[in-house]
Amino acid sequence: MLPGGHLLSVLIFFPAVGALALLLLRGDDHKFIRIIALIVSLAEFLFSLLMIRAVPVGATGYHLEEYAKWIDQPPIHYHLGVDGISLFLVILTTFLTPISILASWQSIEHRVKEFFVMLLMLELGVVGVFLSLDLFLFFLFWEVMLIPMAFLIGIWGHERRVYAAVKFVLYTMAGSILMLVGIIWLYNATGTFDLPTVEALLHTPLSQGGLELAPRTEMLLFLAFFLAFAIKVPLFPLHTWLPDAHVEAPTAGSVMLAGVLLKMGTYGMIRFCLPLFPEASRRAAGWVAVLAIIGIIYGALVAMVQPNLKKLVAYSSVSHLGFVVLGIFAFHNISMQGAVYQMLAHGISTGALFLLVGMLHDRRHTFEISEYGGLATPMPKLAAFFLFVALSSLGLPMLNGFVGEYLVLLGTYQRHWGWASWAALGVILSACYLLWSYQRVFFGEITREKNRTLPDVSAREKWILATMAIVTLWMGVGSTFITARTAAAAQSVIDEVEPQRPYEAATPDSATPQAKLDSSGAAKAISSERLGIR
Amino acid sequence: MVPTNYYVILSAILFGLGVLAFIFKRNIITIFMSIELMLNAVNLAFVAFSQALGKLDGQVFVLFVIVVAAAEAAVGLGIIILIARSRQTLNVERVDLLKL
Amino acid sequence: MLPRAIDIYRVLPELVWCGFGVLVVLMQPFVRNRHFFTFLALIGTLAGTAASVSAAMRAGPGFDGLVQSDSFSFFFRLLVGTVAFLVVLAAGPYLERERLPFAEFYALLLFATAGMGVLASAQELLTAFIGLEMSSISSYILAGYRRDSLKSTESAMKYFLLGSFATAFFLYGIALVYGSSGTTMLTKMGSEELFHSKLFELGLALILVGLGFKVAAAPFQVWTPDVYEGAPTPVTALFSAGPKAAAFALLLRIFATVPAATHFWFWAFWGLAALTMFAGNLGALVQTNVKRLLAYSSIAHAGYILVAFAAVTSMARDGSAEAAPAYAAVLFYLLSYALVKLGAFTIVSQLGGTGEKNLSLDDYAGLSERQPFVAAALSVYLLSLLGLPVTAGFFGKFYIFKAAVNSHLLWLAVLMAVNSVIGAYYYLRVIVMMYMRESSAEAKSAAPVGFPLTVNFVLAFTVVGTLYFGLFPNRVLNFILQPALFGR
Amino acid sequence: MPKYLMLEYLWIVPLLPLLGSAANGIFGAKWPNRIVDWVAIGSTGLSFLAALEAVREFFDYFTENHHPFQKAFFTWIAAGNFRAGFDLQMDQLTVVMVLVVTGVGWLIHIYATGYMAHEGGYRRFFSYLNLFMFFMLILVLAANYVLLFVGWEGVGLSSYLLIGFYFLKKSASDAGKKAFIVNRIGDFGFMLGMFLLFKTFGTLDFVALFAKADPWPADAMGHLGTLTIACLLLFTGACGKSAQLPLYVWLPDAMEGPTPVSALIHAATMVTAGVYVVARSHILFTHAPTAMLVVAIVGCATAFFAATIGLVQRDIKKVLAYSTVSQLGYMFLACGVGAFSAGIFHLMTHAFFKALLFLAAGSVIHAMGGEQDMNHMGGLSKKIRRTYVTMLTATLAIAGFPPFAGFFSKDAILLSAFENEYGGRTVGYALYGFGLATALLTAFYMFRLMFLTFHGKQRYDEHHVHVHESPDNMLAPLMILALLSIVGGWLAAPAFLPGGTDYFAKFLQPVYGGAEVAAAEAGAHSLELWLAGVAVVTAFVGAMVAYWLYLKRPEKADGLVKSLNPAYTTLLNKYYVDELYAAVVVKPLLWISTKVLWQAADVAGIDGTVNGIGEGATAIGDGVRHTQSGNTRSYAVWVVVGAIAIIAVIFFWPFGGKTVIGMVR
Amino acid sequence: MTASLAVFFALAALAVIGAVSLIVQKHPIHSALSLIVVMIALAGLYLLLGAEFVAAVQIIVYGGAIMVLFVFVIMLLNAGVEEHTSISKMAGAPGLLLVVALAGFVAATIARSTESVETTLQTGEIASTLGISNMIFKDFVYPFELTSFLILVAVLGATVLAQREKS
Repeated sequence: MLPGGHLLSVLIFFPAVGALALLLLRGDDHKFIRIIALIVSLAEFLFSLLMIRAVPVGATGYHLEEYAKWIDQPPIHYHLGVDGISLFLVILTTFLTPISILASWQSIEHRVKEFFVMLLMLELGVVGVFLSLDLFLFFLFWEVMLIPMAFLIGIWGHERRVYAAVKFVLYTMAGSILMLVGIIWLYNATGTFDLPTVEALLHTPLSQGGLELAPRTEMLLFLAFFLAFAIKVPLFPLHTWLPDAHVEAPTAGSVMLAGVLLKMGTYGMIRFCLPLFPEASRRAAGWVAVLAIIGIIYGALVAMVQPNLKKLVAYSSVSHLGFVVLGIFAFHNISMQGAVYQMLAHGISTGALFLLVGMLHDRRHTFEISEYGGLATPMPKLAAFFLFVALSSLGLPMLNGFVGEYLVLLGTYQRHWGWASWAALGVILSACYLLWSYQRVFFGEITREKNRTLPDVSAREKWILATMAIVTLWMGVGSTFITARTAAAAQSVIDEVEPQRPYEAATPDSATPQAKLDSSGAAKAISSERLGIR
Repeated sequence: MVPTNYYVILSAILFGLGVLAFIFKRNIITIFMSIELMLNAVNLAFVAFSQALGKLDGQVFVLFVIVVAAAEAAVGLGIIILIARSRQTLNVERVDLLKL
Repeated sequence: MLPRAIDIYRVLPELVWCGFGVLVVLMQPFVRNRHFFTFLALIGTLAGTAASVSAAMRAGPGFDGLVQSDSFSFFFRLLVGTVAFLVVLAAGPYLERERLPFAEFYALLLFATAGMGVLASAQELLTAFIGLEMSSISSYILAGYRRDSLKSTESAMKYFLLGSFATAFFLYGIALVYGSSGTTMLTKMGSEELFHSKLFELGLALILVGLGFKVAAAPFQVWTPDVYEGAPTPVTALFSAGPKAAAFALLLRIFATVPAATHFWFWAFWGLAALTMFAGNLGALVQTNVKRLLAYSSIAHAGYILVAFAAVTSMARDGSAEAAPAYAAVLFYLLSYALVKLGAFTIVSQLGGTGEKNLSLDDYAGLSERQPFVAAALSVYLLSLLGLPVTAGFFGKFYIFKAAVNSHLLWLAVLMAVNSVIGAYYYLRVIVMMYMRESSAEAKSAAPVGFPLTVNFVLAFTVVGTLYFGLFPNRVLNFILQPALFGR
Repeated sequence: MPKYLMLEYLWIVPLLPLLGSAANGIFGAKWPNRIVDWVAIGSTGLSFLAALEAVREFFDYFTENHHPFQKAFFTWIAAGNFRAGFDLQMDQLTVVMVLVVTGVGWLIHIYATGYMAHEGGYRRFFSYLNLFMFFMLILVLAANYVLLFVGWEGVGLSSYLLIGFYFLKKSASDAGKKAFIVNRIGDFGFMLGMFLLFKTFGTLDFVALFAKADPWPADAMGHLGTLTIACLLLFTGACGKSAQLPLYVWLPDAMEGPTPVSALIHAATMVTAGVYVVARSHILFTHAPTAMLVVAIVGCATAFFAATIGLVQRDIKKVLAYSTVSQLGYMFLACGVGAFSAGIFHLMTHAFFKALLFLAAGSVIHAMGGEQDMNHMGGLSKKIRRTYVTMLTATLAIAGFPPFAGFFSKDAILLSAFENEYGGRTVGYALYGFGLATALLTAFYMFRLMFLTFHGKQRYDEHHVHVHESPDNMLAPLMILALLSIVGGWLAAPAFLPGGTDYFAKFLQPVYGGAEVAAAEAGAHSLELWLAGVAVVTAFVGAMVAYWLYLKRPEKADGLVKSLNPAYTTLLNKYYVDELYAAVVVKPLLWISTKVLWQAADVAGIDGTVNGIGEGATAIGDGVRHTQSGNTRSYAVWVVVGAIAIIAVIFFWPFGGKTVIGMVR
Repeated sequence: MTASLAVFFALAALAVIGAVSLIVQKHPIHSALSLIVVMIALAGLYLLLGAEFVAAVQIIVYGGAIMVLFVFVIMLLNAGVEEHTSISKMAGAPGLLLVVALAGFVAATIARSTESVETTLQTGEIASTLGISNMIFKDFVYPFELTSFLILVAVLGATVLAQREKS
């Protein structure tokens, strides 16, 4: 047992204990159940905050590690650990869970007990995914998380919930089963499921007892992992499960889905694809980036024309996550940091968007934008919150969305200016779809009589939204609190995939020969090189 | 002397005819008979091999096969009677309630 | 040479099962109390299972090598014994409900179990054949046990005709093997010249046909859905768990023991596995009858197990050490699968109601509201079949994947992955029905189906087992991974 | 106690409006208007005072240290070697901007308390307005591009909010949205520009970046070097924010907002941010002559183009809007020909007189009870005398009559254009020519506005419109601005005047270096005098034509409209640019998004494929189940088939059934 | 051609004719009789092969018991001429083809492979009933005992399946 106590185990299994407690309770006292669930999730949140202390700023590697034998043959270990990247993803999860519980306070009326049990089980799975350092364990949690989510969609969702739930499971399974094959293959090559060991082996030269995968093998392995993650992200063109899942899921489900579950995909890319298969990652980077960019633009354009508000937000996730993937596969430390930040920011802002959409749905039981219009009049506060969140989502500086997006684009630009330029179009388009939909929902005269008397936010909703807004603002202004802690981990990932050349600012000396040249073809070539055409 | 080949080939032919009978007969009893034919073909092979190898166990196997065939016959005919009673037909193609 | 005591010990489980079978038959005219037979059968199955421990403690070849008492047969005896025990428990209420005679059922069950035990321990083809026939003939009768049901009798007829047909192939295969090798002892088929004997190959091929039929490998799977659907549900549970496992045991022993068999068979198993997986999963996609759906699913799972066989046969010539994980995969999978299928069919049997009327998927709509615990248990089984973690099915699948990847069977692994996804769809359909659909009005108004104590015990046992092996597979794995699995 | 107290706490300057905004926004709902007033005006006023104090301290600081004041407050974003701090900076350029923003902003706040007194959403309005002040101050005080971008986007947001203030009106919310999106298009370029600069120089702090850029050799003319591209990208951003061709379309629509907003944001401050950025980045631009030329041409073209549209507009605010676009073009023209100080000077004077024009127009509208169409006005000069006088002052200023402010600034610009060195003499003459033509048009349309509004026949129904002079809190700012519109120009008295010295250029010298001032002074006095004369004559001609057409012979104007109908219609419809954008960009994009991307690609294509695979599987499954015919004979055949298959595989398989270890299967 | 060969061919022909007749006959009772012909022919062949005991058992058990059972059941069920239906699509020409292919292949393989064991016939001494009984009761005593249970199963099965409803 490594030092560090059992905080991580507690984090993983505390929700399970809570769920068990709920199961044993009688199912008819809804209020009591809700309160218990809330307390459990809040306690879990506080536990997760304890981790921050344990992850020193600037330290690479894993902290609070736990290590225990589990299965002998093949050697599978219960190995947990946390680093800068997973730290905040876990906190994001534990933060969004109580929010989701609060958001479901009144909208979930039947099978209340099961609902909260499922929510807590989902939390267990997701936290487990982020904390596992054993490939097998990781896969286990990855799959475990599927079922509660499918139930959340399938039981408490809207009209086409069953279709969406099944689609969600099938899509995810299609990818994850191949990942399982990949994991096993990797085990065959390395003889261990332990992530740090595998990493170390793959990074040690053959001559020193390490392991070098044949390029083709590495690429296949990379693809096996990548496909699973890409589906989860979801990367274009594997995204079509997402709109359905979101639209049909209950608010809490959407919040968790958009807030955390999608991050599992990008987290997987950072944690597995890049460090384990650097060569393949480098070779695939161009293709991945193209897909990510298509996703950014395509997601935004499709979001723009959605008549369904929730679908719009769902497609916007496709667009936003495209930034994350792009940032990861640009292999630049700035963009990587940006990607990590964007994951967190997207969790908050899109989570909040779904909360708001859910609140609208609670009032009017529809997601059709055409059913709304002029809502700013009866519910100014909700309108204000919505605008605030929409702005953070479209990347307004000083709100959380900007930091990640900016860093991603900035970092990407340093390596591939073309990619960044295309991706930056997303910045324009996000304004288009968010503001247009906002206008259609909140501005103008009231067109439906029903909307005239809708109540503004209740106290509970106000507290939820205010919390989200404060976090949004804090993340937009005080980003260094987070980036300082993710920096080392992100840097080490980059180092593993592609050691960065030390930064060299261009100097006039280097530019002098170019200045001497006339505006001939040669000069053009040099200038384009300086621009970063590689 | 007759080469063992001949016996075994004969057994193969009989086995094939048995299969053919199984496929082409409609009457359940006849189909069952074709199974008996196949078992007989097997027996012939056993005896021929036994003889060729100079070992007796092949003949012992034949005895076992005959016993098994007898047991099967008892059960099989029981089932056939059951079918005939409940369905008033012995045509195997009419017994297709379970399908797809 | 007359049998020695040690020989008797080594086949004790089978003898005990047979003995109790005979006992039941003999008592039948004299005892009216049905529960007495249940009790007797329970004792019998347990005693036989216990006897397998004693057999395992005296490991070694019995009857001059006709049978082998080793870890492998121990595993399967335990498995089929437990299956039989659970089937007895689950069948009681069913027989009661359907007003079927008890004693004969249990006697046949015991004989069938004995046959499976023989099959699992046989080291000689003819003995295996007798074992196979014991279990088969009992199965034929059990399939037609509901004599007043058209479906049941049809099931019996089809099973009987086709089973005998396949047995003939199997037997012809034995004949050819005997003719080419001069022996029917698996351990004596090691000679080098058999590697080049076409006749031997042909014999093995026909044996594979016969056993392929028993394990429901495509294209020999055609009988499975019909027979499973028609047979009384507890019998179906037995079919899917017991004889199949035993047939796999024999298949494994043949292809693990006979070097010439191991060597050439890779592509055949590859093809069988691929075909079987697809046949099962695709067929199940469109089923609306739960029993039939589970039947197709068991075809699919046979396909998965055959993947492990492909892995076994692709291993080096006599590499039992290397192939150990692949064997283990088969064994573990059979274990997890038996537990799950037993549980699932037990639930189906219980929910079916008198005359097995409620077998349609629609009858399961809203089950989670009406009978939450049953729905939860069935979900656990389905998730295990689906191969989701913390269930035994997950580890089973994991090991098969591992075996496949070990043997570089990447494409097969990918095909299996594809099939897992297809499978997920129809398993989810059942879960969706139970959890996400409303009950029909009449189902709502009807009182919940009672689950007697014995059935609940079966469910609890299988659920706990499924979860236990899903979380802590260590013990069983270490057991089945031992290099000297096949006592030699 | 630090020596430069206010500079040490420079963040107070932007923070005050933010606090005001937050206070009004969060708690204002329960407050009466008076408290809202106090919070709003108080916070901006204090901010103005703080800015004044900071400026005073800065002068001391500068005489002591001879370099801009800079202070890092906290690190906002950091990643790798990138750092964006919340760093504020003050130099002479900032001083001008800060004073204009806080000063004019404060006046307009005061004005707005009167103008908005009877509107709903009072505290919302002031909350937004204060928020705007916050962002604008961030923009001008920022010490690096990233923080500048914060202000840049922030003012865009405030502009969006304020344009869409009357959110019940679709046209208003449309306009707000349009403003934000068009600005974003510019921001796209701005961001890329920043990225390129960071890639090249490794920093985005002004001081460090410019220090690194300064020794760079200038790109050759016509050569797209790094700096040229960076400058062009930054200029794209400026085009969006400052409403230059082709991104000017949002500004006229922005007049949907309340008039104080138009005055403050869409005339005086925010729209000049682009000019400010170009001026701020002058070191980069002077290294990129191509970019300079582009700036000049775009500015000049915009100036002329917008002025032509302004000729025929009927809506009083629309005229002013196009005028603003046109004047902004002037400023860019100045920057493009290297006369940054002239550009900034025009920025300042324009802030005075254009704010005044808008406020006065607001006063008119206020007086007319919301009427904005000049065809329904006329003869108002008697009824709202003070408004009339102040507006006339502003008109004279913008038309360029001496000694009003516009004369000096415009004169400096035209002179610089005439002497332009980027792209040769001919270009310079062309720029000058169009600049002069624009001046003519400016004078014409401004006097047309005056005549249509204040003179001639009364064209409104007196029974419905009760014309009244505005309250004092509206008039007072008008007067102050009128004063500034007169005296503001004297700071840069041209050299041909006796004792005329361009104090303004001198003041900015530390920013722009000695070269520029020297160049400006080296110009022959006679030439400058000549050009000034020509400009004044041009303005006079423009005014006279307007007089003739709209007062003397109004029927001629109608005749002209008839005879030049195609041209007139084109101008009236603003060259159909909006329609063009709608037809070429918006509609196709929406159509492609809906039909192609969403319905064809997403739903039918990708999802269809996925579902198709599912359906295919089901279909195959159905096929598979049909092998299950229920017929025992068939089943037997399947067994035979299987047997043959197995035998075939074992005996005839090309791989011989033998296994090759290591092969992937 | 030796005498034994001639006898072989005669019996083989008889067996094949019987088997074909089994297929061709429409009435089950005729088929049953054809099968008996096959069995008798086989018994003859066993004799030719020197397996007298097997031949005897063949006649007694197969011909005498099993086939009688068949005939009895045919009579019992009053089975008439076979109804000619062709519902199965598989079991027509394709089935015929497949079976011919299968049997042909098996026969061909056997023809090629068993040459090595050809005529290593050792007659007489080992083919004794004594030897067989020794094997059954010593070497194969375990399966032999199992067959007893098997027969018990069969008996049990027959009673379970065929008994009249108690009602």
